This record gives sequence, structure tokens and C-alpha cells, in this order.
Amino acid sequence: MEPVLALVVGGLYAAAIYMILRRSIVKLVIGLLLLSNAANLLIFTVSGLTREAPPLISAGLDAPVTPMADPLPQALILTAIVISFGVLAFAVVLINRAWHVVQAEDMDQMTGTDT
Amino acid sequence: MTDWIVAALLLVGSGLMLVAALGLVRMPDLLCRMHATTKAGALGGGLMVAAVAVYFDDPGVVTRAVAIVIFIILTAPVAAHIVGRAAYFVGVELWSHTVLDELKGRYDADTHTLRSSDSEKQD
Amino acid sequence: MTLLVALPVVLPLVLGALSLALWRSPLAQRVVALAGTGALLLLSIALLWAVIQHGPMATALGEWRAPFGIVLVADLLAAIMVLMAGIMGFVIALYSLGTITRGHENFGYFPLLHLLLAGVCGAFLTGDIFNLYVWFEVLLLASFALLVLGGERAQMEGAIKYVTINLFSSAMLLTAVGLTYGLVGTLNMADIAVKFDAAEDGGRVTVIAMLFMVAFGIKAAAFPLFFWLPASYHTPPVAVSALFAALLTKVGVYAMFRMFTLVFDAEVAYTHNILLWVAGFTMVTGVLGAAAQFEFRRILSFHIVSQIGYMIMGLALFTPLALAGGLYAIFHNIIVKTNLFLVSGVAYRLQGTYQLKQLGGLYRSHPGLGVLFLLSALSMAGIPPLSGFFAKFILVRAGLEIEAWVIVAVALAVGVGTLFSMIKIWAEVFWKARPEDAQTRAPALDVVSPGLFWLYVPIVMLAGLTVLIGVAGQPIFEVSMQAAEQLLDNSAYIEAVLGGEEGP
Amino acid sequence: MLEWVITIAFAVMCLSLTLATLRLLWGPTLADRVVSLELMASVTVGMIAVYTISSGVSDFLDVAVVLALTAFLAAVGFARYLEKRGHGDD
Amino acid sequence: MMLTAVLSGFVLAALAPWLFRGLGARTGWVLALLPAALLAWFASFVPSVAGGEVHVLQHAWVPSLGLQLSFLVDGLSLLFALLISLIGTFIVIYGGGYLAGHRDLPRFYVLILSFMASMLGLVLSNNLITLFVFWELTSITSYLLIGFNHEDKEARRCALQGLLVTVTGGLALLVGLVMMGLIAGSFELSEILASGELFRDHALYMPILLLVLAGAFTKSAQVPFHFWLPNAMAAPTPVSAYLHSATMVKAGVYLMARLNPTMGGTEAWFLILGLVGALTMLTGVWMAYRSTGIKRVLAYSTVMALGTLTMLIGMGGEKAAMAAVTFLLAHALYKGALFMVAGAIDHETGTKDLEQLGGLRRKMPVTAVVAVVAGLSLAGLPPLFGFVAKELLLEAVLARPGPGWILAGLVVLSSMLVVAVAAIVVLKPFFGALRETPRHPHEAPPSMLLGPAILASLGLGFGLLPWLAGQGLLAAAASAVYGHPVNISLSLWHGVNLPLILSALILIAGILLYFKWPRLRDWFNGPVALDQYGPEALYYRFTGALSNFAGWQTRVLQNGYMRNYLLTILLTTVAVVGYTLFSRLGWGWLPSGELDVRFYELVVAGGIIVAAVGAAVMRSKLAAVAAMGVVGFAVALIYVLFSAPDLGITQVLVETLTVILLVLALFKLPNFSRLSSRMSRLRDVTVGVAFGGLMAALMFSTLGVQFEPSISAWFLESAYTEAQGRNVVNVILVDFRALDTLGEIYVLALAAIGVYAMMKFRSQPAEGRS
Amino acid sequence: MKALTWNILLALAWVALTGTFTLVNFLVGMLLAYFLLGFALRDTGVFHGYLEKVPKVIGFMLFFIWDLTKSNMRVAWEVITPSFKRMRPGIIGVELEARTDEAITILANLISVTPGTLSLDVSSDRRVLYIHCMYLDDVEDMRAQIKDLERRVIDIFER
Amino acid sequence: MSSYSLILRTAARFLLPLLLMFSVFLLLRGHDLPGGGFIAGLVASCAFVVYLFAFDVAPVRRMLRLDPRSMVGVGLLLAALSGVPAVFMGDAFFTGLWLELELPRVGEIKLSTPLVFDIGVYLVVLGSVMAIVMALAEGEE
Ligand code: NA
Ligand code: NA
Repeated sequence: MEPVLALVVGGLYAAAIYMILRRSIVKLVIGLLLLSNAANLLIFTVSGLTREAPPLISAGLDAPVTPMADPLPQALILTAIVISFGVLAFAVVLINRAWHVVQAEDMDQMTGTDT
Repeated sequence: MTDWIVAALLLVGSGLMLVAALGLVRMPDLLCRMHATTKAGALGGGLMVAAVAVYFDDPGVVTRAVAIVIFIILTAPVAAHIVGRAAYFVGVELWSHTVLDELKGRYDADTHTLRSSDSEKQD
Repeated sequence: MTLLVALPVVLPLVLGALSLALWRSPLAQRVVALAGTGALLLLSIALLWAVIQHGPMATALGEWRAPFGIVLVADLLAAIMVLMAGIMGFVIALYSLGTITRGHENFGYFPLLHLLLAGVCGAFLTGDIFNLYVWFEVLLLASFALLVLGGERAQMEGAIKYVTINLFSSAMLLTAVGLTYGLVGTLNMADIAVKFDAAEDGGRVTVIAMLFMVAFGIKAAAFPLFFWLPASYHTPPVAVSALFAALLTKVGVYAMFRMFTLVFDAEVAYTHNILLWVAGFTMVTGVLGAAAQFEFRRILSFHIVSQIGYMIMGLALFTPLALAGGLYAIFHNIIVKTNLFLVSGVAYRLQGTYQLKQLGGLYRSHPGLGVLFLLSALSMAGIPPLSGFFAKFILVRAGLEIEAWVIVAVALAVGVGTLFSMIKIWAEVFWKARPEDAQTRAPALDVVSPGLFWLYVPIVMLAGLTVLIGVAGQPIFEVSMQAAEQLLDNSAYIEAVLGGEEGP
Repeated sequence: MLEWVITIAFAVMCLSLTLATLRLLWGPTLADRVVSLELMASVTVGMIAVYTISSGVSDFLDVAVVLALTAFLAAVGFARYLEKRGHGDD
Repeated sequence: MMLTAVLSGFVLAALAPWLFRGLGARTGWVLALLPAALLAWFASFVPSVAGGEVHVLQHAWVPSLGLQLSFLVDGLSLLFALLISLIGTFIVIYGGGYLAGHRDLPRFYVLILSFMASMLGLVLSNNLITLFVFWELTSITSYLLIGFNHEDKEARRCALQGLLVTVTGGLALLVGLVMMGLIAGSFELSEILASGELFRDHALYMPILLLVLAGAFTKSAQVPFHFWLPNAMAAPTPVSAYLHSATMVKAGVYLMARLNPTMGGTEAWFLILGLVGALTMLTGVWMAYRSTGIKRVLAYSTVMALGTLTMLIGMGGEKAAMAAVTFLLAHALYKGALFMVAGAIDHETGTKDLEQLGGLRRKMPVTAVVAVVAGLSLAGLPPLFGFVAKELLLEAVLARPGPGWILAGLVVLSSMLVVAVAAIVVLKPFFGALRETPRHPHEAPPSMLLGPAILASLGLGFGLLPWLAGQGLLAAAASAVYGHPVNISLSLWHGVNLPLILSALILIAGILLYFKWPRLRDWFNGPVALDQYGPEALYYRFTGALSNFAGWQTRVLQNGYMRNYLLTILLTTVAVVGYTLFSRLGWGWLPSGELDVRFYELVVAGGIIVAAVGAAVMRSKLAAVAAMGVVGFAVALIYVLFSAPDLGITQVLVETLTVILLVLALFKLPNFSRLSSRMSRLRDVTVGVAFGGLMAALMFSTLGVQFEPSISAWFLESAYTEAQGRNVVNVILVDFRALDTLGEIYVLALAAIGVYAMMKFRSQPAEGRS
Repeated sequence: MKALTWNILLALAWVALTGTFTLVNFLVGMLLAYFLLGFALRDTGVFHGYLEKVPKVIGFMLFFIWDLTKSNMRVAWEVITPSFKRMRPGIIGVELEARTDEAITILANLISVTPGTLSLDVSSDRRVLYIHCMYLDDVEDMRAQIKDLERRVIDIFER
Repeated sequence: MSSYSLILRTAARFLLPLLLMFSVFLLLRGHDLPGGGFIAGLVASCAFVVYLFAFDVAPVRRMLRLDPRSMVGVGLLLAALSGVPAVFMGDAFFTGLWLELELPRVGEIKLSTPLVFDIGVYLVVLGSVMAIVMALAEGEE
């Protein structure tokens, strides 16, 4: 399944990149959302996939007796999900405010700070 | 025995899901589609979760299954109401064969109020 | 003893939380800000001292030994960077008293300041690659929030670019971390270094190295990945600009130094050669960008980019002297660039604008400020005997030692360009008489301390530092050199992280 | 026998998901998409149920609990949008 | 002691404003005590140095870098040090008079004293890098002094020009010096001077030579870098007198003289220095003759002198060395005096234009006498020291075989013009009919007369008693330049010889040229379009082009369009990472082996792609949000299907909350309109696919490759036994890697602060905005 | 509600006494407590209606499940068959007698899950419930069905 | 704007306690089964979001009692300080401390610094999400 998910991650990246290259700030923020999903899924995939064995130690056992999914990438992704949630919440509100201030959702009308 | 019940619940549940999905695709207008998803979707989900409860026959699992079912029953109609109302409010088109619409013209777009009759004054 | 390694992270974290919990009382926040950043400064001095005495130190959080738990490690590089953060935090906290409006205070300025410092110190000290990502995000989010505090159009426009590009960089970093974990199944940087070194197939390692390079290159604002910086740094209140200038890109540079000495040192001929190109172009594009600007802070922003080139040059040349030069460039630049931003804030306070055309006459009216500016500006241009000269001299010498003629030439030419920009500011803001038709006037700010005192204190401190680094160069150079040697021979670092006593 | 049923159930759920996706892409109105999203959540609940049985790990059921909650929440959110925003934007 | 001597100027400079507050108009006299004391102290070295001794004094600075504050006192440095402190003394006094009442007078003191200290450091340094440090300091102080009248735009422009030219040269010099230090293994001059062979035979001799000379030529205003010097006359006259004629511009000459034993004596050295020097000499004197501003004339004649000195150093040989130091001293004396006289004229009349001046001898008799004495020295007439120097110069040139004859011709030619120039400077303002000037002239105040009078007298004294200077100091200086002891005695009269005959010729021709000045000047100015194509024009073109390029580059790169930034970043990533991938692994990253898939997993995976593409192409923003929600749910399902229930739950919750946030935040925003063209969409699809492809390839490259087993086994083993938890993921989050989680919740809190502030806080419009 | 609280407290006490912390044991406790309460407190006002309600609720649930099944069969049929000839959709308003929020909400939700009807909204003055019906052959008959359902709900939740 | 749907309001009144209970459940058992402070905090946030959609911001504010910002501050302090006690025991920051209580008839109750940490996480998540959502909802007008 890993190669398939690799392709899926590639597709997610492609869609995300396409979106963040748009002029619309709304598309931009959706692109960012896709981007973070892609990165998380990437970690998940390259760390190796295990079916039907969540890293939960059954009651009564001190340690697992059967192979289990790697818990570390799960913890990492959980952290990453939360972080990107925070960041994206910020980004979402940012584009909202930007729209309020600029009164346009077109990135082409937000070039004033650079030049 | 347990397996048979589980199998039956699963089959019926998933069949209902399919019905809901088909309805979603085939029905002529939004409200009709919602009939399909609200009823078949909720019941289908409930049955399948019930299958899990039967299969594991463990108090923890049963509690959670019951929680899911209660939750579905509690939320599905509310969601249907809230979406249907909103859709109607914004003027989603009804199927051309719709026979009666007593709701027509009773929403006030500015105050978000719904009158109980055509004549009733707003307060 | 090893407690000291964790304190620079824990303290600002607690202070940030405390400050946030005290959001109703600006006075308490101010007190916490000054006392807290002061304490951080003292801690960072103590940490550096301890590291000089004992060599690299590590603490395993939760007593979970490396590589399983997260370790915080202070080698000389990290300790120096933490010291810089300590100095800057304190200085900016002082400066904020005179420039940050009550509105900013009410909406979390001081908690953000603490947490930015926490993120920065965390990034400097962590010995874990994923934890590094986390600290990057902490400092990024703090910077995002600081950037938009005030909510003006320019801030919003700048912030969108800043946020987007930095998020992309974070995604790249995460991707690289994921791939690294996929290959070696560990996250501890020292452990990764050991396991990458042992790997037979170095090609994959180099590929990942490039991904890290892109991710950190964006954060460090290296060519051609720097665009977010000039688009945004001049938009927030000046104390924030100064803070950003001081610390943000340097964390990216630090990460590059860390990763491309500790972990990715196998295929130097390839990776560091690319870094050398990056360094050259970064210097040139930055300085040219500055030459084209006529706004105080924009000029400075482009110079941040340009100066990043010098730092990367030090890394790219990859000799002890060059790395020491790169380090020198880092801390010199932190001090000086921050101070220039602080001076720009005084100019703004006095005349209500950052536009060179509208400014003027400050040498006549505020000669002291002129001297302070000139010290920093000339230092940045590498004029002796100020700190910038040493950075330049060490790098030039290091470059010449290994006959890297081109980069030396570029570095020196860029030095002239830097001088040109600094002189442009000097001539326009200080020498030129204030234009008669200048339309701006001093802004009426709702700040705690409307006088200039709190603005001058930090500027004098930093100007003093740039002189001091020049005049008392020997001990500082010695430490830089030791730090560089620690970077090149990372066994002490690895020993400190992995070689500790067994087991939790 | 149960294995076959499980496979069939998976297949049916996949078909349902596909159909719901079609509606999601077609629309034509936002409300249609929201309804489709909700159904997808329901189907996912069902799928998790099947997977829970097929894997024999009951802990996956927790995801279904949360899913049931959140689908509702999303629907309410979208409805609020429609209410406030009015027609002509979906 | 030496360190104190060198640095004392800086200290006094820092104190000057406070002293001024207390002392007022007398400040200059008081401050002058320092250079006077230094003069006396340096003079105390003369006997021993004349006896061939060399003093080296060392203080550590950054020894690890080879930086020492070490000082070298030999003939050459002592000559310079004496000149600097001598003229410095008078300049400080003179400045007090010239700028009396000027509101920036304290700043003048600060700068001039700093300059003096820098200059002393430069000539006394025994360490190449320390020398460079002071070298740069003279550039900076010079910049600040040229721009003394800083509200005048022209002054700022000229100051910048001088700075850029000298600093650029200085950087070349730095490279040269560092290379020298690396070759010699030490930056100490005393060691480098002893290893001439090492340099002259080194493969890098030529680059080093060119780099060092670039520094020297720019500083000493050699052609083609001479143009900044006359422009530096924007400075107040005391500054011009001190920096731009007597001392700083000679730093380059000093350096060449200093390095002559090490780098000199080669063909290249002779050719470059000889040619450039001669050319500079001619250019200078010719430009001087063309000019009408008294300071400009003097400035160009300084260029001439600098050229002459360069040429002499390039020629090599004992005689040339002696001629060089003699000429240097003579020039410093008469030019310092003349500049101060020019300042007095300017100060009293309010004009510098020679055309407007005349007959001042009646109003300013003392000044006139001083001017005449100094002018005669400039013209090279006996019994003044200038004559001694010129005779020696002619002798040295004539003594050089071969090309010496050509040089001799050039020297004669330039000397003729110099005579004319001297006459112009002295005769024009003081003799003839008194002319109307902006101010009514009086005799200059004593503070402004003291300096020129003493300098002129010294010129006369050394002229009458040349052995006084020549026997001790100048011989020692010449020895330092030559590298071996020099034993040439100076004399005013050494019989009728070729140089004397030439001198007579020069005098006659010079007088002729003076009388033909008005006509010839027009003639010189007429046909030559040098102003358009000369080095100065080139300088402006170059800086203009550079600034245009900078503007263009910045417009192109930092163009404000974020998609362009992103495209650059993306393409860079694809190029760099992709290239590395292919160059390292070829196609070896392609996945192999059997695919282990279940059909429903495929459907979910396909669903992600379909929904992602749907989100990308949908025209309605909320529909896109919904599609994005589907992506999120499907990803959650993937997490569930591969044993990550915690992740699944989190993903579902987060995705839902994100959708809700989007719905809340977007509801007022307009719907998508098609903003970009088909072409740009196509381009972006291409970039997206390339990038996605790269990411997939990267993943493929690590799938199934595991250098080391994961550390996770330990987590599974220890979660319950060591950390008392059965949900290993949670144990990692709250215990093993609690720091990550701590950071994570801080991120969340920060986002909340940011959002809250964005929604609620608007500062006053002015803050933060430019 | 008070009655229910008592019931649960007693059930918890039962669980604690028996020391068996399982769902089944809790349910046993609930049942036991219910009967105990009915027996011991049948004369006090606190439990007025509570005991009667419980069988009603159970009966109602059975009725409801049956209805749900029917409605699903019907929808399934409609969806599977190729045309929609029998469908006569429309929206009707039904006058409400129920007054409490709970009763109205439960009624509306029940309507939504029963065959062919979907509650759209309650008028702002709470007098009329608007319902979308799929098979509106006879409007008055439909209204009557709704009123019947309403009576059951009021029975349980408002008395 | 005040709530617009009677049905939703009623449902929300039921859902809020139900979901909050569920969230506490998830919080407490997270160390052993799927759940934990973060997930629990999100569920609690969802509960309040439903309430917010049904009623409005002001009622939610009343219901929360504690200002979200204070909640975030307290949560952060709790989480950060949970790592500190270990230092006084001579261990590194964030070393887990466990207190096992034997309560008669209830069984063993484990109190630990990781639990305190998790509660901090819970508060931060709830506070942050609510601060964001409420700010946005108020900004709609
Ligand atoms: Na792998
Ligand atoms: Na290594």
C-alpha cells in the first residue's frame, strides 16, 4: 500500500501547490490545508504501514506480544496535525482580515508592501 | 448464531447505506435527497454499529456502540432540519413536480424569522 | 548543572504562560517582561560560561535517555546563540517600553515576546530534529501574531506572504524529517548523524540533505528563497521588526549550521558547494535590493538577506576559521542589525516616517543618535575596528586560505554595497536637512513611556557591544574558534548526547 | 461466511462512498454537497464498524463515535453559512 | 606609550565637545597641545632613528588572528608621524580661527583629532591588518570631514564619492594584505619586510601587487582614480590642507614606499608605478593649470605631486628613494602652507575664484609674504626646499637608464606647468589691482597665520640648510624605502649641471605659461571632452548603471507577486532536490516488489485524490471547502485503516473544526472568480505535478529502505513498564516526548492570541506604516 | 427529572454494593431501583407520572423503530426503482399544540425520521411546524398522522 | 444575531453536557486507550461550538465562565509547570511523578504529572479553539 499512498501524497502535494499558486487568497488557504495533510500523510507512509494493530497494550500485558504499528510517527503526526491546525486557523483568519482591509481576495492587489 | 446476526446487521446496514447513497445521487431535488440520507444513512450506520456491539459482546464496546446510535438518532434529524431550513431559506429550487409549498414567502430574509401564516404581522 | 541547559527554554515558556494569564494587567506584564528577559539574559550568560568550562552539555527531559526521549543540548554554538537571544530579548523588552502602544500590550505583545524567545531558545538547544520543527513553529506562530498585531493593510499583505512561504518551508522540513525517520528510524540529531555516517548508501542521505537545505534556506532567507522577508519585515511596529531582524532568520542559519556540520558532513564537496553559490547570490541580491530602496526599514530588511550570505559563506567554506567567521557574522549581525532597526524607530518617533525622502536633519538635532547610528552602520559595512570588520576579515582570510577567490571578491564587493546603503541612510536621514515640505510629524503614540529614554538605553547597549566585540576581539574570537572546532569535530557533541549514563 | 459478508460490506460501502463523492462534485448547490458530506461521514462510520469487526480491534470504534459527532457539527456550520450569506454562492 | 600616543587623539576627540563647552574660542589652542606634544615625543626618536635604529613596539589585540597593535618606528614612519603631528598642530589652531563661530566647530575638532589619530596609527602600524584598520578609519573620518557642510547636497555627493573610491580600493588592499600575511605566515611588517624574495618569486605576486596598488592608487588619487580628490575640496579648507594634501592622500604613497623593499624592484613594479605616476603627474598639473578655483588648482597640483612620488617609488634605486622622501617633505610644507593661505583668502574675501581675486597684498600683507615663500618652494626656486627636492627629482630621473629619459621629459614638462601654477596661485590673488570681493578682506587672524608662516619658514629653513633635514631623518626614511642604508646628502647648490640647466629652462617656460594662462586655459578647456569620457564620468555611469541594475533586479525578484516567489522557491526545490535524486540514485528509487493492497484502501486513496483535485478545480469556495473536508475525512480513514485510531480521531476533529473556521471566516468573502489565464493555470499544473512527482519519488526512494531499525521498539516495550500507560501514542505525547506536546500547545495558544488580536485590535492608522 | 436522578443514584448504589462495575450490572440496578421506587414511593407527588411514563416510553420506542424501518423500506424502494412516478413532494404547515422546547424538538426529529416526512422548521412563534413530505397524496390525512404523533409526544414529555 | 432555530437550541442543550462528559471520559482514559488531552479538548470545543451555533457568543461566554484567554494561560502554566516538580526531586524537567492512591472500594487511582500535563493540554486546546471561534463569530457582524 505504501507506493499507492506515495502517489496519493504526490497528488496531494500537486493539488496543494496548484492551489497556493492561485491569486485567490481563499484558494491559497485551502492549498495550505492540503499541504499540511500531504506532509502528515507522507510521514505516516514512509514510516511504514501496519494493518489492524494499533499501538495499544492490552490490559494484563506489560508489553505487546504481537507486532504493532509504529507509535512514534503517530505521535509526531498528532503533534504536526495540531500545529498545522493552529497555524491554519491563524492563516484562515488572516485572509479574512486581509480581505477586510484590502477589500479584495486577489493576491495581485496585495503587492504594495514589496515595491 | 452471533455471526449470523452480525452478518445480517452488516448486510442490511450496508444495504441501507447504499440506498442512501443512491438516493443522494438519483433523487430529483435537495429535500428529496435528504429524505434518503437522513433515514437510510442514520439507520444503516446504526445497524452496522450494532453489529459491532453484537460481535464483540463486551461492555465497553456496547457502551460505545449505544453512544454512537444515540448520537446518530439525536443529531441526524437536527442536521436535516438545519440544512433543509437553510437550503430553503436561500431558495434552493424544488423539484418541478412539487405539489404544494405552504412555506413559500414566509421567511423574512432580514430578520431570519419564519411566520406561521401569510397574514401574520412581524413583531 | 544540566538543569541550566533546559532553563532557557522552560523559563520563557513559563513566563509566556504567566504573562498570558495576566493579560488583564499590563503593568504586571511589563514587570514580568523586564525581569523575565533579564533573568533569561543571566541564564544564557551562565550557560555559555558553563559550556566554555565543561564542553557540550545535554539534559534528557523526563530522564528518557537519548535517542528515545528528547534531549536539550548546549554546545558552544547553541550557547552563543542562546546568549544572543538573551541579549536581544532583554534589549527589545526595554525598547518596547517606549514604543509599544497600550493596544499592543492589551493584545498579547509581551506573551508573544516571551514565547518567541522560547521558540528561539528551544530551536537552539534541542537535540531532536522533530522537536526542532516544533520550536520553529512556536517561534513562527509568535512571529505571525506579532507581525499582524495592529492589523493594518501593509501588515496583512506582508503577513500573507510571510505565512505562506514559511508554511511551505515547514512542510518541507516535516517532509525531510519524515524521510529521515523512514531511513534511520530515529529523531535524535546525534543519533541520526551516527546512523547516517554508518549508512552505506549515502546518496539518499544527500537527497534528504538538499530537502533540509531548502527548508532551512527559506527560514534563513537565503537566495532564491528569501522573498518573504523584504515583503514583511518593515510592516510591524519597529520593536517587532527589530526582534525579527535579530533572531528569526538566524534560527534558520543556526539550523543550517547544525545540520550541515553534525549530520550532513559526508558529501561536503557537493552540499557545501551549493551552499557557497547560495551564499554568493544571497549577498549580492540582498545588497542590490537594499540599493534600490528608499525606506529606512526596507533597506535594513534587504541587508538582512545580504548578511545571511556571509553567514552561509562561513558554513560553506567549512574550515574552522570560516565557521568561526560565520559565527562572528551571526552574532555581529544580530547586534548591529537590531540596533539599526532600533535607531530607525527613534527616527520614526521623532519625525513620523521611515521614508528617507521625508526624513532629515537628525545629525543636527540629535548628534548622539547620529553617532550611535554610525557605529552600527559602519560596523555593518565592515569598517574596522567594529564587530563587522572582524566578521568580514575572518571570512576573507578563511576564503583566501583555501583560495576561494570568487566568494571573497563577492563578499568584499557586497561590503562596498553595504557601505553605500548605510551611507545613503546616513546622508538622507542625518546629514540632509529635513525637507521643508516634509508632511509627516512625530506620531502621537499611546505608549507607556513617551520619552526617548527607553529607546536610547538599548541602542547605547548594542552600540557598546559592537565596539566591544571589536576592541576585545581576542576572547570572543577564541570562543568562536572553539565553537567552530566543536562543529567540525562533532564527537564531543555526540558524546554529550548519546554517551551519557545508561538508562532511565 | 462472515469474511464474505465483510468483503461485501466493504464493497458496498466503497460504492456508497463513490456515489456520495459524485454528488459532492456535482452539487449543484452547497446544500447538496453538505448532505453528501454528511452521508460520507455516515458511510465512514459504517466502514469503521466493518473494519472494527474485520480487524477484531474494538478500539477503532472510538473514531466512529467522534465521527458521528463531527459530521453533525460540519453540517450545522455550513447551514449557518447559508443562513448568513444567503443564496448565490455555492 | 606608543599605543597611548596613537590612541590619545581618539580620546581627546571624544572629549573635545565638552572641552569646547568650557573653553569656547580658545579650544583650538588647547587641543593643539596634544599634537604638539606628540610632535615633541616623536622628535625624540629622531636621533636614534637617524642612527639607523628601528623601534618595534607590540601590544596584543587578537593574537589568534594575527592581529597585533604593534608599531614600527623607522625613518619612513617617523617622517610621516612628524609631519602628521606638526601640521596637525597648526591645523587644529587654524581650524579654530577658520571656523570661528561655526556651530559645528566642536564636531570639527572631534573629527580632525580622530583623523589625526587614525593617520598616526596608519603610518606607525607594524601589522598589516592594524594598518588596514587605521587606513579605513582615515577613509571614514575623511568622509565625515568632506561632508562637513552636510546640508549642502554637493558636499554629500563629493564625500560619498571619495568614500566609495577609497573604500573600494581599501577592500582590494585588504585582500592583498591578507594574502601577503598568509604567504609570509605573519602579518607583522617587520617580518614581511625581511622576506622580499618570498613575495617577488611567489605565483601570486602579480595579483597581490595589483590588489595592494589598487588600494594605494585610490587613496593617493592616482590616475584613473584621481577625480575624487579635487571634489574633496568641498571640505572646509583646514581639512583640505591637512587630509587632502599633506597627510591622508599620502597614505597610498606611504604604503608603496613601505612595501618597496618587499614588492618593489620588479619590472612590473617599475612599469606600473612609473607609468601611472607619470601619467598622474601630468594629468594633475595639466588639470591644475585648467582650473580657476584656488583650492581646485592646489588640489590638482597635489595630484601632480602624488604622481611624482609614485613615479619615484616605482623607479627604485637609492637616489629615487631619497628624491621621493625629500619631495614628500617639501610638498607637505609648501602645500600645507598654501592651502592654509587659500583658506585665509577664502575666509577673508568670501570667494575661491582666482578670476575674482587680485591685489590682496595690501590688505593681507603677512599672508602675502607667506604665500610668496611657499609659492616659490612650489615653483621649485632657490633657496627654498622645493628647489632642493626638484633638483633631486631631476637627478633621479636622469640617473635612471633607458626609460628615464622619457620620464625626465615628462618631469620637465610638468615642472614648467608647476611654475605657472605656482605663479597663478600666488600672483593672481595678491598682486595687481585690488578687486571687489563678497567680503571686505582684512589680515587673517593669528591662529590662521601661525601655521602657514611656520610651514613656509620651514621650507625656507630646510632650503637654506638642507643637511638639517637630509642628514638625519630623510636619509633614514629613504633607507626604509630603499631597503638598504642610503647615504646621499642634500645641498642647495651643487654646481651647474644638467638639472640646474633644466631648472632654468623650466622657470622661463613656466613664466611664459603664466602670462599666457587666460588664453591657454580656454584652449585647454576647449577641444578636450575629457569630462564626458574621463574616469569621473565613468564613475557616475558605473554607479548609475549599478543602481539601475539594482532597481531592475529588485523589481524582477521582489515584484510583490507571491506566486512568483513561490514559483521560484518551488522550481528551485524541484531542480536542486530532483537533480540530487537523479544524480545519486538514477532510477533506482522506483518501487519494486509486490503491491500489498486491499480494494477498499484503494477506493479511499482514490477518494483523496479525487477530492483534492475537486477542491482545486471547484468554482465555489464553500464547495472547495467541502471537498477539502472530504480529503480530511479520507485521510482520517487511512489513519484508521493503518492502525492509528488516535490519529484518526484527531484528524476528524481537526478537520471538522477547520471546516467550521473556514465557514466562519469565509462567509463574507466573494466567490472565486477566474483570475488567472489558461496559460498560467497550465504552468501551475505543470509545476504542481512536477513538485508532487518529486515528493512521490522521494517517498519511493525511502520505501523499503531502512538503514537502521526504528527506536520505536523501545517505546512499545517501555510504555507500560516505565511510564504506566497502555496507549503508547499518548504515552509518547505526554511523557516520552512531552516537550513536543508542550511546544504544540504553545503553538495553539499563540494562534489563538494572534487570531484574537487580528479580530479585535486595530491600532491607529499611523503606527507601523510608512 | 428528579425522579430519574433518584433512579440513577439508587442504581449506582447497587453497583457499589455488588462491587461489579459493569454496564449490565448498572442496568440491573436501574431496573431494580425503578421497581423499588414504584413500590416505596407510589403515594408521594415526586414520582407522579414517572412510573407511568416508563412503559409509555418503551412502547413509544418500539413504535418508533417500526416506523423507522418502514420509512427506510419505502425510501429504498423509491431509490431503487427507476422512476419517481409515485412521488408527490410538497411542504405543509401543521399547527402545533406542543409548547415546550423539548416536545417540539422531539416531535420535529421524529417526523424527520419517519416515512416520507422531513421537518424543515418551526415558525418563530412556535405555532406551526413546516414539513416536507414525499407522498402528499392527501394533505389532510398527512396532517392527521402528524397530529397523532404529536399526541404521543405530548403524552410523554408534557404531562 | 440570536439563535435562529428552536430545534437546534434544544438539541444543543442536550448535546453540551453529553459531549462534555464524553470529553472528560476521553481525557481520563487517554493514557490507556485512544483519547488524551488534545482529543478531549477538541471534543469539548465541539460541544461549545454546537452551543455557539445554536445560541450565540454571549451565552457561550457565560457558560464558559473563564475567559478563553485565561483558560489558555492557566492551561499553559499547568502544562509547563507539570514538568517542574521533578527538578526538585533531582531529576530532569518533565520527569513523570506518580502518586498511586488506594481508595477503599473504588480501587487504585493514579495521579501523575503526565495527567496534570494532559489536563493542561485539554485547557489550552479548549481555550484556544474557543478564543478563535468566538473571535471569528463576533467578527462576523
Ligand atoms: Na523506510
Ligand atoms: Na556526521
